[in-house]
Amino acid sequence: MKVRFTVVLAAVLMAVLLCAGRPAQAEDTIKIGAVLSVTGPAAFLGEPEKNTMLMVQDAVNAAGGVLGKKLEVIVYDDESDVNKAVLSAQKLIKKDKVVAVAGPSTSGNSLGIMKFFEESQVPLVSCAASEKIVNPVGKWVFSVAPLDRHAAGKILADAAKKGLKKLAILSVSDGFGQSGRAVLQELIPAKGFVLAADEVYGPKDTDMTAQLTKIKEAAPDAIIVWGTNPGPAVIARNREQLGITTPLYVCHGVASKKFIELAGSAAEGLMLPAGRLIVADQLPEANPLKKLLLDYTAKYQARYNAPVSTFGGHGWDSVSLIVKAMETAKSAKPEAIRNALEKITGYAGTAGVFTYTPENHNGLSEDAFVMVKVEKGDWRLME
Amino acid sequence: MNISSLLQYLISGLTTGSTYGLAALGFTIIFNSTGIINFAQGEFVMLGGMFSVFFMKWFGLPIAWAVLLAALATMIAGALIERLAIRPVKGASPINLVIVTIGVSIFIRGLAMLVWGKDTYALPAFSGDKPIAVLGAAMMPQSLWVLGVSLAMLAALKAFFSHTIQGKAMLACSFDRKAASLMGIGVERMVLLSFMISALIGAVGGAILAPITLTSFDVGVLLGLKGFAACILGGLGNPFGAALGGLVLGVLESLGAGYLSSAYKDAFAFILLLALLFVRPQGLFGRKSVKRV
Amino acid sequence: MPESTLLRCTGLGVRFGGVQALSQVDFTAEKGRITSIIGPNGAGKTTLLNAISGMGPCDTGTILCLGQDITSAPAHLRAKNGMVRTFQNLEVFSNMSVLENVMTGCHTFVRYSFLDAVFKTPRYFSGERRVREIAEAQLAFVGLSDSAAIPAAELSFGSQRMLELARALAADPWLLILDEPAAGLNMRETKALGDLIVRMNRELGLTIVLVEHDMDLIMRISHRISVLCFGEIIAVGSPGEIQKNPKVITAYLGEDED
Amino acid sequence: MDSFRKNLLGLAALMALLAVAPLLLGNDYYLTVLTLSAINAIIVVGLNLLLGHAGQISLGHGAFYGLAAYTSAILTATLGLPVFLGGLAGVLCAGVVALAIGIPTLKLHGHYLAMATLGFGLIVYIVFNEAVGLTGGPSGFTGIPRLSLAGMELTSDLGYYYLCAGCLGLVILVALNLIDSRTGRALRALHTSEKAAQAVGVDIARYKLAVFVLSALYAGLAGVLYAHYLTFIAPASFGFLYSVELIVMVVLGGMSSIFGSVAGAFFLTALPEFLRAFENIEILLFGAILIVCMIFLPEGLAGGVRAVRARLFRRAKGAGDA
Repeated sequence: MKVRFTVVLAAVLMAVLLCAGRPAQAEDTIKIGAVLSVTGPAAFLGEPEKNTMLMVQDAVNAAGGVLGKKLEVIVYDDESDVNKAVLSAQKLIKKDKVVAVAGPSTSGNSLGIMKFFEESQVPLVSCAASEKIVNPVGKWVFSVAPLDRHAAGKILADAAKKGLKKLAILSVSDGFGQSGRAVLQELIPAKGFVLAADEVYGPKDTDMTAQLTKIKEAAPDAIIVWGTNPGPAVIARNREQLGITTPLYVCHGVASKKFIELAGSAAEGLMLPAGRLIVADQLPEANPLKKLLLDYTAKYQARYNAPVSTFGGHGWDSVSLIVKAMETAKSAKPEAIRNALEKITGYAGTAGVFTYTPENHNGLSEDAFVMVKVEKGDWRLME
Repeated sequence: MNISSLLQYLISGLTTGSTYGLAALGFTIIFNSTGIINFAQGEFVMLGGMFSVFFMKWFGLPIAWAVLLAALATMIAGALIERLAIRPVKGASPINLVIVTIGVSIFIRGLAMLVWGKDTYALPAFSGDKPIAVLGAAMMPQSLWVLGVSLAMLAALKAFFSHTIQGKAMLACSFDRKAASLMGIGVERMVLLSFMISALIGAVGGAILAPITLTSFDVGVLLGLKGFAACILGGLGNPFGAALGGLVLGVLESLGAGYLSSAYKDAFAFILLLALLFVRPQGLFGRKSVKRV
Repeated sequence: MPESTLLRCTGLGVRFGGVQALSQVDFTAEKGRITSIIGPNGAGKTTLLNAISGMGPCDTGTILCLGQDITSAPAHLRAKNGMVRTFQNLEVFSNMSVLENVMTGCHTFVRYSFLDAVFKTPRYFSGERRVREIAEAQLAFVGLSDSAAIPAAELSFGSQRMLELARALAADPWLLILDEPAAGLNMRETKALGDLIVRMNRELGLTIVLVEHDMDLIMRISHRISVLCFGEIIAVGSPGEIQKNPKVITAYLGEDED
Repeated sequence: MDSFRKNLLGLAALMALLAVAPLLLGNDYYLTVLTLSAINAIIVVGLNLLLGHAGQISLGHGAFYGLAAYTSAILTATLGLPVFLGGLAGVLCAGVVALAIGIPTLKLHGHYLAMATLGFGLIVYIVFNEAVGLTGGPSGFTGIPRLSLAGMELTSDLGYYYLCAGCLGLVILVALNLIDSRTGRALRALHTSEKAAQAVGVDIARYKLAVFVLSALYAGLAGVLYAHYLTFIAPASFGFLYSVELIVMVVLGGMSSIFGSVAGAFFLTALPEFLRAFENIEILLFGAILIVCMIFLPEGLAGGVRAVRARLFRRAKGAGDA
């Protein structure tokens, strides 16, 4: 009886497989792909990125497309899961045969799929911030997000200016926090600070008073929190509850209005390094990015009725850079796009001014960040 | 050892622990009437918090009304789940029912994401944000609300089970479904009722927790997990065990974070839980099941 | 201990919480005999069987089987050494066919290794063939040959009782412990069961310990009877002696008409 | 011996199907789905023995999967051992840990057993995350070498797929042979009644432990295959949700049938690919499909197929009589 069952199973599987193979479409479009964490824990990155990419796609097509052809951005959701990211990357490369890929949103997923791009020789422009993505430099892999090292450096420079010596870190135990924690563990002693405490909290934890109490006992001059919403907001609230007055730095991972909304009054006075996007209106008129940033903000808010975040900006930068590379190369061949990407200099994106070289596939510097402070429920440029 | 730090760890542990305990209470009610672990229990907590936030936002209701309506809405959701997903599979093996509840929890989470988006939301604290100082440690007024409401709910459950006919009938179902149905107790109605009650408990929990823990469409996963652990720790089927199990788990985590390593605090709590199970396979307050042969 | 004593329990005591379920129970089963235990409901009969077979607690006392102390041996070892029991509430393996149920009975003495099974060695095939032969023979003995291939759960209640007997027989026991085998059977089935037990005793030479409520059955087939009341043995003797024993009559008065 | 032949025929049919499946595919991408499905199916076959046949639940098999993957990754990538040795060590590591954890854990029953295995899985998951020096922490472990056999590196995806399918076939054969033996009967016996199993001399503690270790070895094999296929692993792939997903595969496929569970693994691994088109409501549909399957197929896909076949058979017979 198992035989018959197997035959039926065979038939079902076969039917499923046959349904799966759909014909490819006509070739009057240029297809680029995107692997983004639109759902799952990293959705706060992936969703604005996806929205922005589709916005850029429409804008490019409205302006006549690329190289006379229509631009199509195929977005796959990896659900913040590395397995799904691998599947999505394979699908883009093998099934959709895209010429370049933007994303993934998270460092872990980027690291997980990078090698497929080296193998199949398709350029990948990651939206994630880990240094490991571009160091060592892979021939086909680029990134548009400012590095954790840049953010940490910016915080430490500010701490040095204020004469703070003993620093405590409190980081989230996921890929984002781990990456920041590693950089801080390296930079804090290297720049002459003392690491007073090094605590961790879980991505889903809802109370961090235990960690803060422990930090309080170590009596640091400042606390650096490395994580993404909602963790740092909870920490800000717990800090207020415990009456801790030690200055608190948070990282760029919370650079959206949502953080202030969640932390409420506890957010007042907190400092963080952030892309210029969230303080675009406070930039001096002379800043070359100001017009672009305000333009992006206005368009995004009009289309999606939601506040912008710097992460959405990575979506803007990655797709725009790929388009720019195709235009300068006058070709939509993967090889040509890669070579052109590597030659881009002084390109103004939302995260800063991009300059790529064969040795530097990140293209940004510490300058991509400005220090920002929360004042009266809004971001305020510090310098 | 610093006394005020220790006290702070305890307060922090009790606050977190009561969130686990509240989730665990709901597990217990459904376990008692059906013998299954309801993996969608965490979603009830989520629904309670999210409904409260949105009743406040949509209708501009005062917080008390929002919480009340949220509890009501979640109760209806609980009843719908029982009717649409649990009742059609009655008679199936427990593992099938558990898979159904997993399906339900995925479904509810998906629906919540679709309707409310992926953002995190905060609910204002019921009586202000001013911390209360206790011997050098600080406590939020909301923590008192959580502890108080948890105790009140426990007392209400106790009264329900020992003084009302419905409660006694439900208890009868938990001991022997067949006998209960022979005694004229509508077992199906009891199951429905148990889903509604545990949805209510979850929702109230979710609402009073939201000011402390914040809420989003996916908070249910972790609460479900920790609630289940609390249930087992206390001994399945015993509401007091469940509540206490939650508190113990919370305090263990907090002490682990404070005195050992914050990175391994959850591992620490679970290692102790396993060790306890190896010594006392029926949990802290569970009855040893004696099966006649 | 005389040669003829197969099982000897001395001073068995079991406590459940505050209840003394058994106290100072002495019980012996002679080789080749049918020894019955009777007593009112709640007297502790099943508790005694559980203690003997190692499936329930035994707080005090010793259990000797063929002169060996087995008081703390695990249940499966007692079974392996020839002490096999059936259950008051049916415990057939409902996820197997009737034949497979009985084949499981051969577990301890038809052996081949895990690797033999995985690689299907000749040892496996010869072992399986032997198991099947034994199982078929036992099914024939209890009269279930026709049902060999159907799922065990589909058998009638009475047939499931017989199946349990066949499974126990397949385990090649010396001592067969039967816990209320006639419970739930009608008169005709009970009669057939009695005949079967007698045949097992006579033809297969099995020593049998029987717990039963059906007094007609007990009186008809037992060689010796022990009477248990509130956890204590109040009388031991032949069926004739037990029927006349005033203590037993008092214990049963108003409780059990039989 | 009859059932043995049937099993072999069924297995041959399955293997033939797995062999031709890549040739029927529209493009290479689905090969990845097939490979991951086959890897999942290997664990699920082991879990089917554990849950479906011996009746013991484990919500911690993701941990064994991960332990083997990380052991092999660390030995090969960090210490430079040959992949073959690293893989072997990985599988053994899963088995040894299962042995150690199984002895106290398998004394527990039902939900307590579920909790204990779940707790074990969580602890291992936390260690994967926090032992950054060893595992690379949450952002993952990169640079794992591809599998090489006799000095030849297996670079083609098709070759790797056939390797996984071959392993799956082997694992199924072992499972089927095991079920159809005294060991299998002992496992099924202790599933329905531990007392009755003991009464016929089954050492239930030993058999539970044996099947637990065997299923962990299966998970270990899958973990090694997975690590050297993706050449990148991260803790997120080995968490609680993955363990639950495995259980769902077993139940959805059909607890009493090995082939059913394999079908469950392929179905559930491939399902999200077909739901992709629905984007945001994908997860909603996934949940709904689970519920509907359990309502209409209480005995899983295998049970469903059985029921349909029985009905057809009866109808054919009815027509014959008339």
